[in-house]
Amino acid sequence: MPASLTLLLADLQLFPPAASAQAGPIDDLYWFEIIVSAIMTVLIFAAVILFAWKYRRRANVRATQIEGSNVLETTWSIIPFLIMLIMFWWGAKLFFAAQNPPKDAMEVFVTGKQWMWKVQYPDGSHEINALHVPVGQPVKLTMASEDVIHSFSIPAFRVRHDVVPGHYDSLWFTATKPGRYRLYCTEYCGNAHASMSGWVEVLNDRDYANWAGGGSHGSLAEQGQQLFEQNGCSTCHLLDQQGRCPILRGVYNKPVQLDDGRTVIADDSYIRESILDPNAKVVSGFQPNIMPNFKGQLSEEQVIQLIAFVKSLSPPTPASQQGGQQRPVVIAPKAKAPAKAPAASAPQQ
Amino acid sequence: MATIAHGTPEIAAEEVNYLNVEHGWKSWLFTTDHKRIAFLYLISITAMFFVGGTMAVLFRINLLEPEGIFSSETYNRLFSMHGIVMVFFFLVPSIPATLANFLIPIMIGAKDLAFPRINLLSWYLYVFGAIFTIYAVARGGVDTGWTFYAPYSSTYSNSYVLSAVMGVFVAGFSSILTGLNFIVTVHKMRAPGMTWSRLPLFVWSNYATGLLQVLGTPVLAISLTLIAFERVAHVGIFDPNIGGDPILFQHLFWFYSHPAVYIMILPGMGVISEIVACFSRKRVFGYNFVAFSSMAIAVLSFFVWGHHMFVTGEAMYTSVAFSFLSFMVAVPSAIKVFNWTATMYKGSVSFDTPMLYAFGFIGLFTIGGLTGLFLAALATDVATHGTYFIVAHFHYVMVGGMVMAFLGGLHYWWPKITGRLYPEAWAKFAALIIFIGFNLTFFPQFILGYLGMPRRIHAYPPEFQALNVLSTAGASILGIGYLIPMIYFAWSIRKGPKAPANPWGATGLEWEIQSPPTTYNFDETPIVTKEAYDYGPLEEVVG
Amino acid sequence: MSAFHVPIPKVGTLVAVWATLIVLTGLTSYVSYFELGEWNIVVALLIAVTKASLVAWVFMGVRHSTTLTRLFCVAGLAWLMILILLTYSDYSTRNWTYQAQPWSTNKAAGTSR
Amino acid sequence: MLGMWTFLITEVLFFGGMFAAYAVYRNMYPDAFASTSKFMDVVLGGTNTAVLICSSLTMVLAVRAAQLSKRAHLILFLILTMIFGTIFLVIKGFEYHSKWVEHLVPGFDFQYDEPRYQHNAQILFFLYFAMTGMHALHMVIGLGLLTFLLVQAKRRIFNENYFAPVEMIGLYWHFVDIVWIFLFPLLYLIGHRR
Repeated sequence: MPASLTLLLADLQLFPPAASAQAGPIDDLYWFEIIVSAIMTVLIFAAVILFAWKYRRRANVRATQIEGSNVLETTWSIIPFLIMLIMFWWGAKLFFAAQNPPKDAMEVFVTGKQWMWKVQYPDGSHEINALHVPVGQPVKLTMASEDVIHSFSIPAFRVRHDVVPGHYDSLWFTATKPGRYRLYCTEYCGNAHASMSGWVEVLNDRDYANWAGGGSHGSLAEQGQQLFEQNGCSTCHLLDQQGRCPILRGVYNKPVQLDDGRTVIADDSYIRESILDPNAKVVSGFQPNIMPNFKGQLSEEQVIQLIAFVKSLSPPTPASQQGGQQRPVVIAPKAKAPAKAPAASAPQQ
Repeated sequence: MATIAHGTPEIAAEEVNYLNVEHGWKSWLFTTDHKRIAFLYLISITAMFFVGGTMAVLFRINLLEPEGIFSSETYNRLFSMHGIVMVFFFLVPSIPATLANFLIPIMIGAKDLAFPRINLLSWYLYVFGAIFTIYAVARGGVDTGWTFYAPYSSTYSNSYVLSAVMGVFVAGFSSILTGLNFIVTVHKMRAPGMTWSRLPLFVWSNYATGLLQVLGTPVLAISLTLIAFERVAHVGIFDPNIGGDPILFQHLFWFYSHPAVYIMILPGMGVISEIVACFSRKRVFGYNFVAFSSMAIAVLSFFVWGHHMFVTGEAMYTSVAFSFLSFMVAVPSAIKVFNWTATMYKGSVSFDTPMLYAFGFIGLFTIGGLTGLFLAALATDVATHGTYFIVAHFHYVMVGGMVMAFLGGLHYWWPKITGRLYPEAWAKFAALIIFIGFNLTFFPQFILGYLGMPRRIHAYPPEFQALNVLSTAGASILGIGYLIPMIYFAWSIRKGPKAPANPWGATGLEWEIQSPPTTYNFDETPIVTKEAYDYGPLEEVVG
Repeated sequence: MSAFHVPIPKVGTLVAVWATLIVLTGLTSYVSYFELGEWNIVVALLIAVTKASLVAWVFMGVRHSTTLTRLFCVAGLAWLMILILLTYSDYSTRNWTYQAQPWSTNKAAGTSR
Repeated sequence: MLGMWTFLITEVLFFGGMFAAYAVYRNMYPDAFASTSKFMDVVLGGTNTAVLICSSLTMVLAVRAAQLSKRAHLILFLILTMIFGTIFLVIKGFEYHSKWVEHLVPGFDFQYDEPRYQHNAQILFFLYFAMTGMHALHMVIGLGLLTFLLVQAKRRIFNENYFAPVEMIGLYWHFVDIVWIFLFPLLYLIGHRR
């Protein structure tokens, strides 16, 4: 017994490692909350114990009837409220900062399915329940779910985001300490929910370069290109001349005019939707119901490969790197130049 | 105070009361007496509490070993049924359907609730709901968690979701009818002179609870109905494959289920107000503020549900608004804690069992409430969402708060309900055991949560074992702690010493009538001339 | 129970309200044949609210009811609005982005504990 | 009476959940929504609205008759209300039947003539059936309650001192009418010009 007890205690952890850029600031807030809570708890416990003992029932001492006090009530409403305002503001500020990844973030794709995490890298390598990232480099995870809601969580980085089927979710972090950290699914997703966990390996630059060495199947974009041809996409989406469907070169992250007059950005989510449910948002000037529905035909991983291929058709220029976050006014969409209905497209921007 | 019984002249043994006025099972199953219905509820929710509690002990045993001891299938069903049974069949009806059902009419000087037959109907609905749920358990259980998140519950789970959803749906209507009954009763049935500012705080808090039940529960009902449709006919309402949005289910679900947290805790707050006043021999400090804060909680609780969804991809600005509103709702809760503490100031405090539970409540609810702030703040919510931190937080509120208050209230009014006294020494011992067991069970879970241990997993990394073993050890102590009152209460119904009308020297109409009360509570409608906590003059008599 | 304080409505009033409701039904159907863009929804809902208020005010007797009953009516509507508007706020602002200053990698790397 | 009002608040929120879902999906899929409106029969819907308004009038007249102890009138108006209610349900039945024939019932071999809206239209049709179905269910319950009133009226239970049940069921009936007053424009009218 004592032996096993020591074993247990040897593993005992009380506070998680902080291994990302956001972990420090979030821990600061966490400690602030702990200190405030501790002070409040101690005060209340002390007051309860003090009053209970000092005014304990005695033979001929009577309670003094007190109505209450508006001054006191106001004080102990406003002071906690002000402290809570600090927490609110602080928490919101950190939350806002976690919303948008830096422009130079490395992109990694994560697909959750019952019951594993599949990770794909731009260079075409992939792994299950493991994620390798270089230290000091912002990493953006683009995440999709094949089935139910999962939640991707790396406690040491203090990051977590649900992965809801039907669209992409994302989170980002910058790992700051080389090492191995656990990753989990924290949204209950069925029978083997517990086994949907693994390791994040944060590597220093040299180790990362060694690890990233071999993608034998070609890059993600090349894998996407294969799919593009195998599935017959290339028969309509011609690469250099107008076919029955829009040219995809240069489309990525650019505004696209739709047939109902709206404009959307051709980002990951839009391209994903256009593959799985092509009729949902048809580009202006093209016929609906031409492209087959690939829902159920392609896995989320394959969709990610296709998106990488489409992305590779728009080589990053300084302008297009900015483009995703800006208003869609400036750039005239190339892709919408339609063969069939030229009149509809020109004047509206 | 149990020792009073020793010297009390024996109350005429044959005195007619609501318990002995009629005999036979028919007189119970067809009764419309709110006190008998409360008793029926008490038996049924106790049964459900032990069903849910057994499951908790079982899955805590599973967590002794990092790899788990049972299969993941068994574990998932255990925790899901634990949640469903405890939330919908114990916590939601616990105080309203038992203590409040028994006491509200008496406290306001009425003969019964406004709709006695609806009251009985609500008990039958509860029983039918429980039967559906038990049926689901018997067939093999449900593995969706009590939250029934789509699309897992609607499409993927192959367990008995429909039956459980039916059970919760039906029990929901039981809850609506109880709330409706309380609202109308408090508005229409108050005795002459029982103004709103003379209402006991227990009535205030249950009135606020009634509003929550009436306004929130129907939305739960409709969201569960939609889940059922989706499951049966694959209509696509929450199925992302045809454009449905699973997040919509969460909006609808939490629109009820966050206020439901206050359905569970508000009545407990009411009980604590009564107990603290009685055992300090003082009126509650800042009566108006405590009453008002009940209403403020009831209203504000409907504006905060989005804080369950900060990491789902909920719109950023919506999240910020929900975060702010979540902090707002903490203010009235804090006001209550401060006022209870201040009530003891210059009081005459005695340490009877109900007061021990009140101490436990104040302490544990403080911790539960403060850890809620971690979850209202956006950044720390992201870091703790879906982990054991959440589990610990809501158990501190629900078990540390509500169950403590329920037990405190049950001890406090037990002499009134049954006309018998319980063994005080055993009761104090049990209260202590429960307090220790509770903290040992749930405090380690805060640490586990920030370390990142996800909730609802049947196997976990070995470095978490020490804390999990502690937690399971605590759970077994807690389990024993709950068994002790069960045993002595059962004993005291038959063998306990007879209770006088007012064993605690408390104020309030319920203590002015005999224990147990007669069927119609009052021989003639009382006329109220003083406030609820008029301990000043009473002191001279009792003290 | 309310026999003594509920005035008995005049048949004329009731029929007039009924006629108004029928006219409004016709109006809302008629208007829906015109393309008004977003205003179609606004007009349709305005007319529906008017009709519902008429039914509540006259047919359901809110005009003679106690403050309490009116309070309950208002509460019901207010809660319906809470449900719909707060849920809707999520969906309608999903695309609003906010360009916050992300954590400066270097600085944070230096201070990480 | 307060109990009935409280119950109606519950009902408001019960339907409210579906209205919230409607608002969300309408906002999400405006085109699919517009395309479904060609299957909504404005004439039948409008007729049904009128029928329900008439039933509300007869209901309020029934309450008035009860208040005035005019038993014959009470019975007459109750029967009229029930007739209008039945007409409503019959028309609704025809609408449902035509949807059934056109394979527009989600979950039962749903086929939509515009493939691009196949999926999203299914959700919207489900909402249509859920909302109108729940409404129709309330109508059926209402008819049951009216039958109960009718029996009691025949037994001369009501007089100018006791007519609370008539009043309460009246409130319920008007509430069901109000729900339809919103369903009609939302399901039938908005978007049928897009």
